[in-house]
Amino acid sequence: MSLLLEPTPTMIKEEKLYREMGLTDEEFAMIEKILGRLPNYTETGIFSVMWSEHCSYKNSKPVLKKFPTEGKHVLQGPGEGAGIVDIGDGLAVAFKIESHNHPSAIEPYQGAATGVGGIIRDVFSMGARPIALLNSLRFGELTSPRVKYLFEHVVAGIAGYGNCVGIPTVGGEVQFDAAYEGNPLVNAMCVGIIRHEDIQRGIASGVGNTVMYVGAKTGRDGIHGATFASEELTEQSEAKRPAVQVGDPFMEKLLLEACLEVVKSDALVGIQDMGAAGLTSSSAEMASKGGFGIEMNLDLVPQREAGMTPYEMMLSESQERMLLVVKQGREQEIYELFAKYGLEAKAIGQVTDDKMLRLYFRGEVVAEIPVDALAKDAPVYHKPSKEPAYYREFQAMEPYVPAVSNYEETLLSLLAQPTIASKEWVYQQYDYMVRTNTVVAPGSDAAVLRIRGTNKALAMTTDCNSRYIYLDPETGGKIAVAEAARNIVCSGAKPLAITDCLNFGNPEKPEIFWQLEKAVDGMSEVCRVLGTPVISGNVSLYNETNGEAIYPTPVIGMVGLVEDIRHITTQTFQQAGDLIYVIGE
Amino acid sequence: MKFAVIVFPGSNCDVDMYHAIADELGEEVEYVWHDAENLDRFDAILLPGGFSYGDYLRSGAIARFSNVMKAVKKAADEGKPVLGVCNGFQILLEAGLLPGAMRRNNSLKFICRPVSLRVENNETMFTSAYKQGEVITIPIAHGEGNYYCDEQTLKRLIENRQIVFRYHGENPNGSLDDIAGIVNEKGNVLGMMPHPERAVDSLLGSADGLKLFQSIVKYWRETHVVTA
Amino acid sequence: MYKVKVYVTLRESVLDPQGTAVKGALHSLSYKEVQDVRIGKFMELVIEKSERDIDVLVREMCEKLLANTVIEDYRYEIEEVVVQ
Amino acid sequence: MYKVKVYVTLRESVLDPQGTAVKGALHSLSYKEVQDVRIGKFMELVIEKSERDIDVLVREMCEKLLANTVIEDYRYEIEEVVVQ
Ligand SMILES: Nc1ncnc2c1ncn2[C@@H]1O[C@H](COP(=O)(O)OP(=O)(O)O)[C@@H](O)[C@H]1O
Repeated sequence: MSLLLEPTPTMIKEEKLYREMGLTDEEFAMIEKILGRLPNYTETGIFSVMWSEHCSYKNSKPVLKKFPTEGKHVLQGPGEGAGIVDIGDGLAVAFKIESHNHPSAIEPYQGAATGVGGIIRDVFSMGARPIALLNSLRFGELTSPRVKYLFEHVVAGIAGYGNCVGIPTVGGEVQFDAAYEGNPLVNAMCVGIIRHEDIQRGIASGVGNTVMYVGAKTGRDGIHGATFASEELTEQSEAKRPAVQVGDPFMEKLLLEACLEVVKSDALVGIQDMGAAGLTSSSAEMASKGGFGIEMNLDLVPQREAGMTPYEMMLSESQERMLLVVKQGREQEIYELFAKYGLEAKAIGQVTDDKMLRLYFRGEVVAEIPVDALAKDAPVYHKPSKEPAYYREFQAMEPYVPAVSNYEETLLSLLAQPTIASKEWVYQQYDYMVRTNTVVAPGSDAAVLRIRGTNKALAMTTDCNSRYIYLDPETGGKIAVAEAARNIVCSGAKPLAITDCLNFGNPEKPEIFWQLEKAVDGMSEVCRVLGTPVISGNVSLYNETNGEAIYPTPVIGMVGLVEDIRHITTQTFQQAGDLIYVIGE
Repeated sequence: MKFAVIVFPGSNCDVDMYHAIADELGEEVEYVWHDAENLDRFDAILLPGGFSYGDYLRSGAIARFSNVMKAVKKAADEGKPVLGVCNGFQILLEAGLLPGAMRRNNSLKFICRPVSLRVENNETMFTSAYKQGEVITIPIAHGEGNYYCDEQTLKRLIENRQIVFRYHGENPNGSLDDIAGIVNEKGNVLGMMPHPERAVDSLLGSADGLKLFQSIVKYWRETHVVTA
Repeated sequence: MYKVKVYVTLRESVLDPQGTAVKGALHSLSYKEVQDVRIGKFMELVIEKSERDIDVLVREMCEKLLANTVIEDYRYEIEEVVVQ
Repeated sequence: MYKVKVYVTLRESVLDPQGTAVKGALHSLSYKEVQDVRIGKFMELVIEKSERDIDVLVREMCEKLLANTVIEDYRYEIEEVVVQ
């Protein structure tokens, strides 16, 4: 029905409707060239989400290339659901951090909850069992009712989701600063453990193999979430509210257990989470990575609402859904496996050899696009970069030494700052103990979890002092990685690798792009020196409200290995009479 | 002695319970899926924490209809030890194996932290290894642990010494009469909000929960005289 | 086909932490006129016609699952609708 | 004095995991007739008379606190009661 109301290809071009979806005139011309014809509404939507910053990294790719990503122990670098590093004994650790800033600004509970859900799926889609969650949060000053509301509900959302799925939330950080007043940051990190032989990749291959859909039904939620995450927040963002999705952690728990069982089966060829741009990105990316094509019949997609159009199905960001490629003829085993968990796997398409994404709906082809144009070969931009005036000003300033008259008073007022004060109010809402591996709980430098069946443990932390980065992005970037490493080392662990979430303003502004470049330079240098490559990460740009950018906030998530649990150390003084040393400068 | 750990869709402390028994207590233990119909081969039944069926509607409300709950009831009728922790306690309440109901915590927030408990009755099969009045440290992790029952029920619970654990010091959730754990009249079904299975190894902060499991084993040994 | 509305409320004798919190929040938003708040559940069910008596059916569902009669009361409204 | 009833429901296109779970449970209890379940909130407020218009007051409270209008709709009924 609503299909009839969709604009025609000519209308899309003449009335420049693609602009509303976030495509530029040049990009639309490229699409026309790639297809050799005008795209229809569904195709335009598919291009717009796949070419959004969120999915394509079109503005940040050149910068991300600077990161060191290799190392002897790296089993999987950036590009998959999560990065993976070897920790010996045939085991490896998988981890990644991701942002859910804009959804959380609109609906803090669900925005934060679905952020946690997404990062968990990224980890278990690699075949790893999630063992811990961390987060990194930024809000405005805790004085306004709106900020209090956001803070309270973001924390509740993280707790509500993680607790229900049964993965302990063991660490994080919270900073309050006016720079985040209109644009809070909600970054979630997940750490998992995997045996080397179980590592999965999001790949579609083998002509005739079956494409399967499993998990929650597709609804109209989150349509255009990916483009939404790549735009500045404005007053009109409120009008885009239907883009908010609701999470179902119970469904996630079932999916998690079922998927961890399915990865043991040799019937599975590839598996990927339907994250941003759901069905579109998972199918196009899996096909492009595998060098194949995918055909899907949208009538077979499980739907929650009646009368959904191809456009809506392809762009829906309903949560808790996975796409699987399964060997032809082995479908029955997969149905039965999921049925055991009360889930229905559904065959919706197959792998082809023509490198096209082809969609059928009511017997007709409704989209036909080369998969590489959507994934590998999406446009990349080299944005101009310019040193901001404020930077030179700050560099020219004399170092400032605060005059303290009353040390006790100053100390107490510092400790009363929400950013510095104890975060017990936060982490007490997280089940940080479930699965009984948490040896060092929140409240110390890094959280430490033992690895059952070994003498080893993993230390993990998230860190970023965005004020430093604002003042001097390169030095600040170094400090962020170094701080994370210190937290890991202080816990008795050797830093292994990092994941990062680059939260910045609008990269089309040369000053913002400069911040991004410089911060990445600084981070990269310290990563090289410490031998901690970047194995995964996420980029969140356009963090601005009404033209004001947040502080540049490249959050570092670091994981380290404790070779022997007896090496674990904590922050607290242990007994009277012990000597106190200060080391370093 | 053989323990069963019941796994409902959404259970997530099943692993903790399993390891507490297998690794720390050193007894036999097996996971049992929620659709099982027979528990006869087990000597004690453990209902773990978590969010069965997402705890949607009310915690424990949907799980209570699982097939396995008929078998749990049978085990309880036979006098076998049945322990429900956290969500397990909530399921026992919903199933009517224990009296009362749960409300949301007074703070309306999920709370995860170690708390102090007082052993109010050490003459049960779950607590004989503790001293009467002993104060122990065991973690809680719940959003709905605010126990409620009507006055008459409370009176009976007190008279029959069915209140086994009370919060010592601050009551974290607002439960009636500081109740943290209760047994049924017969004394073989215990429900408690704190997690003894998370307190079985000092590496993780406390081992005070281990005695609860040891009490169960002791009771079982005493009532099942082994003829070598 | 029936549209059924079920209202589940905490019994009067049971303290309602959520209601108390909402009342507090309303007061701090300066709605001092609010004297009492009780929070319950509102469920909307669509039920197909069958041989079973709809009233008996709904009552059963309430007793068994939708309400916990230890602390909750329930009431319901049944409306028959004609399917086009 | 007023007795106010507020009904808060999830917007139509918003996923209702609770409703889905309850529907599943009712089916497995063999109430196969149940086609759909949506779960919302039901609030009962007692509000004192003041100079403020009761209708405006209740609408404000709903918008600000009682409903999360991003994902929920609300509706209310106001009944004036005479205090003995
Ligand atoms: N959002 C959060 N989630 C979980 N734990 C947190 C969060 N924020 C802070 N914490 C925990 O509180 C402790 C103190 O945090 P923080 O004040 O940032 O200290 P530090 O500067 O030493 O990192 C750390 O153990 C940290 O993991």
